[in-house]
Amino acid sequence: MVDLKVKIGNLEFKNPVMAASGTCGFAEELADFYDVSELGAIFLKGTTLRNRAGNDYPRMAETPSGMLNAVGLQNKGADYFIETIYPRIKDIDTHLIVNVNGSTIDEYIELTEKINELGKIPAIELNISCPNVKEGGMAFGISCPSAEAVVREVRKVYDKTLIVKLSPNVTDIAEIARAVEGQGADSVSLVNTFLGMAIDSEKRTPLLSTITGGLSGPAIKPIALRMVWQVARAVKIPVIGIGGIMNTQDAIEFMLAGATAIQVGTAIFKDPFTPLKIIQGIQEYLNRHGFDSVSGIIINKLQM
Amino acid sequence: MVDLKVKIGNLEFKNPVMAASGTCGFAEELADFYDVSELGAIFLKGTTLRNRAGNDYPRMAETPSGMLNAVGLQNKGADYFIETIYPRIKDIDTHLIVNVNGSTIDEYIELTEKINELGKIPAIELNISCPNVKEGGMAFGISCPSAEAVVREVRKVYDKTLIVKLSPNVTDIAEIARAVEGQGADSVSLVNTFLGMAIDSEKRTPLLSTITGGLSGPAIKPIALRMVWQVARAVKIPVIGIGGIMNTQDAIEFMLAGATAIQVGTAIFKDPFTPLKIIQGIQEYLNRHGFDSVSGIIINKLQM
Amino acid sequence: MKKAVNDFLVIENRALNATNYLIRLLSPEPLPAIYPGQFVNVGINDSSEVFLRRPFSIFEVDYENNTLGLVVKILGKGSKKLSEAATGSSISLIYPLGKGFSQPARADKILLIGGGSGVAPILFLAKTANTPAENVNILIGAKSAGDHIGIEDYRQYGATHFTTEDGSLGVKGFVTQHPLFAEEITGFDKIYACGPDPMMRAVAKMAQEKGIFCEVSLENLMACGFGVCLCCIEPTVKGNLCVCTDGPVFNINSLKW
Amino acid sequence: MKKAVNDFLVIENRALNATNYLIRLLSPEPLPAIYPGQFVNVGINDSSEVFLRRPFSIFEVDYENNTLGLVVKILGKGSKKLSEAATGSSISLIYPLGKGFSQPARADKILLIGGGSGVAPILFLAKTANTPAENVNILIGAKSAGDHIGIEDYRQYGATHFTTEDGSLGVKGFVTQHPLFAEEITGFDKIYACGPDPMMRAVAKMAQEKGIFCEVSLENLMACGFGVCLCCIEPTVKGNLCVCTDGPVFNINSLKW
Ligand SMILES: Cc1cc2nc3c(=O)[nH]c(=O)nc-3n(C[C@H](O)[C@H](O)[C@H](O)COP(=O)(O)OP(=O)(O)OC[C@H]3O[C@@H](n4cnc5c(N)ncnc54)[C@H](O)[C@@H]3O)c2cc1C
Ligand SMILES: Cc1cc2nc3c(=O)[nH]c(=O)nc-3n(C[C@H](O)[C@H](O)[C@H](O)COP(=O)(O)OP(=O)(O)OC[C@H]3O[C@@H](n4cnc5c(N)ncnc54)[C@H](O)[C@@H]3O)c2cc1C
Ligand SMILES: Cc1cc2nc3c(=O)[nH]c(=O)nc-3n(C[C@H](O)[C@H](O)[C@H](O)COP(=O)(O)O)c2cc1C
Ligand SMILES: Cc1cc2nc3c(=O)[nH]c(=O)nc-3n(C[C@H](O)[C@H](O)[C@H](O)COP(=O)(O)O)c2cc1C
Ligand code: FES
Ligand code: FES
Repeated sequence: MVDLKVKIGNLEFKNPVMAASGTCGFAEELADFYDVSELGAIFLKGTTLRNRAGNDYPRMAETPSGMLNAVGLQNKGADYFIETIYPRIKDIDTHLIVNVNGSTIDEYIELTEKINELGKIPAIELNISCPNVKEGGMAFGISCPSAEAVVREVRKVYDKTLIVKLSPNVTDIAEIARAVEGQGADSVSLVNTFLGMAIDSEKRTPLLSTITGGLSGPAIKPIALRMVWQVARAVKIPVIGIGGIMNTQDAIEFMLAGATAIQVGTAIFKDPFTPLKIIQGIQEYLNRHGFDSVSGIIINKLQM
Repeated sequence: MVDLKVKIGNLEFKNPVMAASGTCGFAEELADFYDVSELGAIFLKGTTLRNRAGNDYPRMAETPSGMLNAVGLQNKGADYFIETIYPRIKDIDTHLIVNVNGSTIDEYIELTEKINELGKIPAIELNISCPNVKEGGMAFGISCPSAEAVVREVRKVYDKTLIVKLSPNVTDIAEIARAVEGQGADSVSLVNTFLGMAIDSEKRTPLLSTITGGLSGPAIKPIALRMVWQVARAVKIPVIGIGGIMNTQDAIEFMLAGATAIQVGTAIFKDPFTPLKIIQGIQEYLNRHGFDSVSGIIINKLQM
Repeated sequence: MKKAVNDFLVIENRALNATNYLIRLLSPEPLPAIYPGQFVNVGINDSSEVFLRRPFSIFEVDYENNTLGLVVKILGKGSKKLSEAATGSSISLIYPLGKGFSQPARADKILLIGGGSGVAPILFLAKTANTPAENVNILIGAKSAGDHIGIEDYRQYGATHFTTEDGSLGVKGFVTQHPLFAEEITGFDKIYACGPDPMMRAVAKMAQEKGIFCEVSLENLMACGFGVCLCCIEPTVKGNLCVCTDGPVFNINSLKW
Repeated sequence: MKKAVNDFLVIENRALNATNYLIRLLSPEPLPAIYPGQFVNVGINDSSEVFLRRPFSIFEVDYENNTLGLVVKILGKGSKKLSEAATGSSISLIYPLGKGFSQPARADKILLIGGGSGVAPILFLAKTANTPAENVNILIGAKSAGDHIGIEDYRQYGATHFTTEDGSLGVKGFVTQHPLFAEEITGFDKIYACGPDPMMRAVAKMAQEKGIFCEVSLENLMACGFGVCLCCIEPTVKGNLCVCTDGPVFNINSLKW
């Protein structure tokens, strides 16, 4: 049996295949299909300090090999999560990671402090890249000073594993990655969605209530892969690759580009079993190519 | 018969459907299929001052709903164009526009001056967004000061219609558009390709000789559309929309987002007749929706 | 609730009229209990244009033969592709999804209203309701006689009535203009409706005015169908709820219509 | 040269062996003159995975019946899809593309070498060359007898020889190990080859050493096929040339091999 374990910060993961935030709910919905403890980690739906209704319907539009979403971080807020959801899911035997969102640095800090209290949440993913909220969100992730500021402040109150999720809507993502590494991030995950738009040419109206939304799916894979490659060369901390991963081949590509682990997002909508199939597929790949462990692929990553 | 004419700078175009640079050669290749004078304009293959061999093979990789290219501005240089190609194509009865490239501002200027001498080239498209060359190219297009500098200097030596082609690989494309408008550009065309990457997971090598390349095709359409919409709201000069336009519906979407005209790129590879089909389709659309002229759609663009 | 993803075999694909198809699918595993109003999310094979799955209501379940039936109306690219599915080909389903209609009591006088492909869950409910046929009225609306989805004879499950916009079958007009609805509505204990949005809103409005229990089945756009994407939301008195997990069937009193 | 894009009708699609198919296509218009070595760029219908067209050499032309033949080897997603094209379905072609082989003179002693699906243009050349059969030798290489593409009997066009890597048909080894090539090569005036890259390079090397005229047909990756994208380039003594317009057939002296 090949060894699929990977390490991010001080945290060991049973395998490098994780479910992306906003595409696997709060783990329970996936648990209707299979034993979710088989996943490397589960990045829970984006959470904010207080209840958010999210954006108006319609929130979704299909695009060539992808989709736009404008969910806008609908969630019932930190207290509901802590009191109602957390007790139900905390015993799932894999790492549950909270995706932390805020409109101000203070909100990020306050939410992080609350999550810090939860014994079974070993890491947070600081989302500074949500394109679907009016305040905060992506604004923090598209300039170095603001990205640095939020990571610096959150790092002060959080000693567990801190993963920072980066926005692809920037000129130089490697620069942002270096900036957050400099403030003590344990890892960066990328990419979040690309800001996009869809229009109904016959009705002559936008297809999303918010006009613009976040593009995900295979369409973005080539750009996400390039960004992961650039970031992996720019920082020393582990990189989690995200963006249009639909199958084992895609996952391996991200690892060859330098990702220590990967997250499966939109693919879950098409087939909730995708992450399990990829775990299996990586095992087969390692066997076929004669690696003992998944870290083998990563260490032998493309010499480019 | 509806009126398809549009105006960019002082130049009138018979219709708003144009062939994008690098996807229609020097017009002659398309002329093997049909009378290219039916097109709104033809943006000729990217030209540099001197002969360029371009990048090594392989230069192309297919991606989900798109492709990466790494051609790297292969062309025989300005003198060859002027002496050998121009005389053959100059009498084509539509606007031929030269796509002007340089590694330094001086090269842009010198090339522009040479093209300025050609009586039958009424406009240039200043390409400050080619992602496939080591020097110059996209570097000029991803920061305001450098974009301003090249446009300012070129404007000084060029009185005909000056279109500036923008790169989508930036945090804020509207800002760049405003910057080049400020330096006297008559129009902006967007987008050029997105920097992307593809890897062969079995062979464990990049698929392009240059590792990264430019992503085009339907995959990028939602992002390109958003950028056109943002830019059209930010500037007063006409915007030419480009990115994944495959059919009439796509073209209309870009016009509703604020584009005065559109360029068809990668779609030509799948079907060289695409631009003609779109001209026909726009006519039908205008009739169906009761517009007398194509400027009707543009003026009535999405009130968003 | 346990859910599955499986490849089903197309055992029948039959045009019901110009735009509607009845597709019967064989499950590779014993089917779980499935209730009227529940749906499946269907993978569209090999389409360069369709990326996501497409939701379709379950029209019938045959536990003995392990088959499901869907009624597919051609609306766009995905439904077109599905309507062309060859017998013997396989189609991936995520199932069973959503919460179905509440079961009417035996004594309830019920009115079932279906419009367009919305007849699928409505007829499934007619078939499976405990309510005896004499307490059931089925009202089906279509554009014209040719658009009517005549799958089998439903009169054994209840009195069946039609409206068509052009008057070519039954009463001319919309379902809400049928005397059963316009005049005799207060005679019903419960109304169940599925169809185009304007139809359901008109039904809901009247039911609300008269204070009659009414459930509608919504067809909001979906990305996942099983509650993880939060794209299919409907504003309700309890906030934004997911049509795919909290619905697709809602009591009109909980909707903000 | 005038080129066209048209939907052709699949009139025959026949497996030649486990991985190769012969597809005959009916043109909606009278076919232009087409020469061996020229190719078509084929649209792959309705595939979620294939975006661009795929180039295939023309294997035969029947001007009387207005049909083209292609030999398609399953390599990946596009060729797989194409191999499944149903008779009666239609397929879009851009044609005719590229420059073909130079015509050998009547008196030339010629050796035609084909490997894998590379036999398609080679056999087309055998059929159409002015050179009488006694001056023509056809050498076909394959992995094993089962991989050999037996379409029709080519012996009427020239002496036909085989090599297989496992020795199951003809001489064991690669085409370059066949006595005709290894020993009698200097007896030929002209060599024409199409097949896998390593095969063509080995052929070219020997021809160059012996100073024999040799043309090869390349299969570089293509996006457009008609000279506008500059993706298919091959470095030559005249700089980077497009395989789709300057080729696919090149004299080996112009290549930088
Ligand atoms: C719970 C549920 C149950 C359903 N049951 C059935 C059923 O039993 N039979 C049936 O025929 N259909 C049913 N539908 C609707 C069906 O899902 C859509 O018709 C189908 O997804 C359209 O896909 P398409 O690719 O053909 O259309 P597309 O090409 O995606 O779209 C064509 C046009 O229709 C619009 N459109 C697409 N889907 C919807 C929608 N759900 N609501 C409003 N507009 C839409 C698009 O915006 C577009 O303008 C159901 C939908 C839901 C959510
Ligand atoms: C001028 C020309 C003539 C051709 N004639 C024929 C013919 O008569 N019969 C025939 O069967 N094939 C022919 N080919 C090759 C054919 O085009 C490819 O096999 C086909 O495009 C593969 O597409 P696919 O979608 O099946 O493979 P993909 O799924 O795209 O690729 C599968 C694998 O094969 C590799 N690959 C794909 N195309 C090529 C290529 N052209 N060269 C090297 N590696 C490649 C890919 O990189 C990938 O690793 C010709 C090619 C050219 C350029
Ligand atoms: C419907 C939807 C909701 C999402 N919600 C969140 C979220 O709450 N927090 C977050 O960090 N990312 C969110 N994302 C982004 C994904 O986690 C992921 O970064 C992105 O979709 C790219 O990966 P993919 O192409 O595999 O989907 C969401 C994506 C989708 C499609
Ligand atoms: C093969 C190829 C070559 C290109 N060469 C050029 C070029 O020389 N100059 C330029 O400005 N843009 C060039 N482009 C970019 C296109 O003009 C266009 O901006 C881009 O492809 C996006 O449009 P599309 O999605 O319709 O192709 C090239 C694109 C492709 C695919
Ligand atoms: S469709 Fe995804 S939550 Fe309902
Ligand atoms: S394939 Fe486009 S130039 Fe040859």
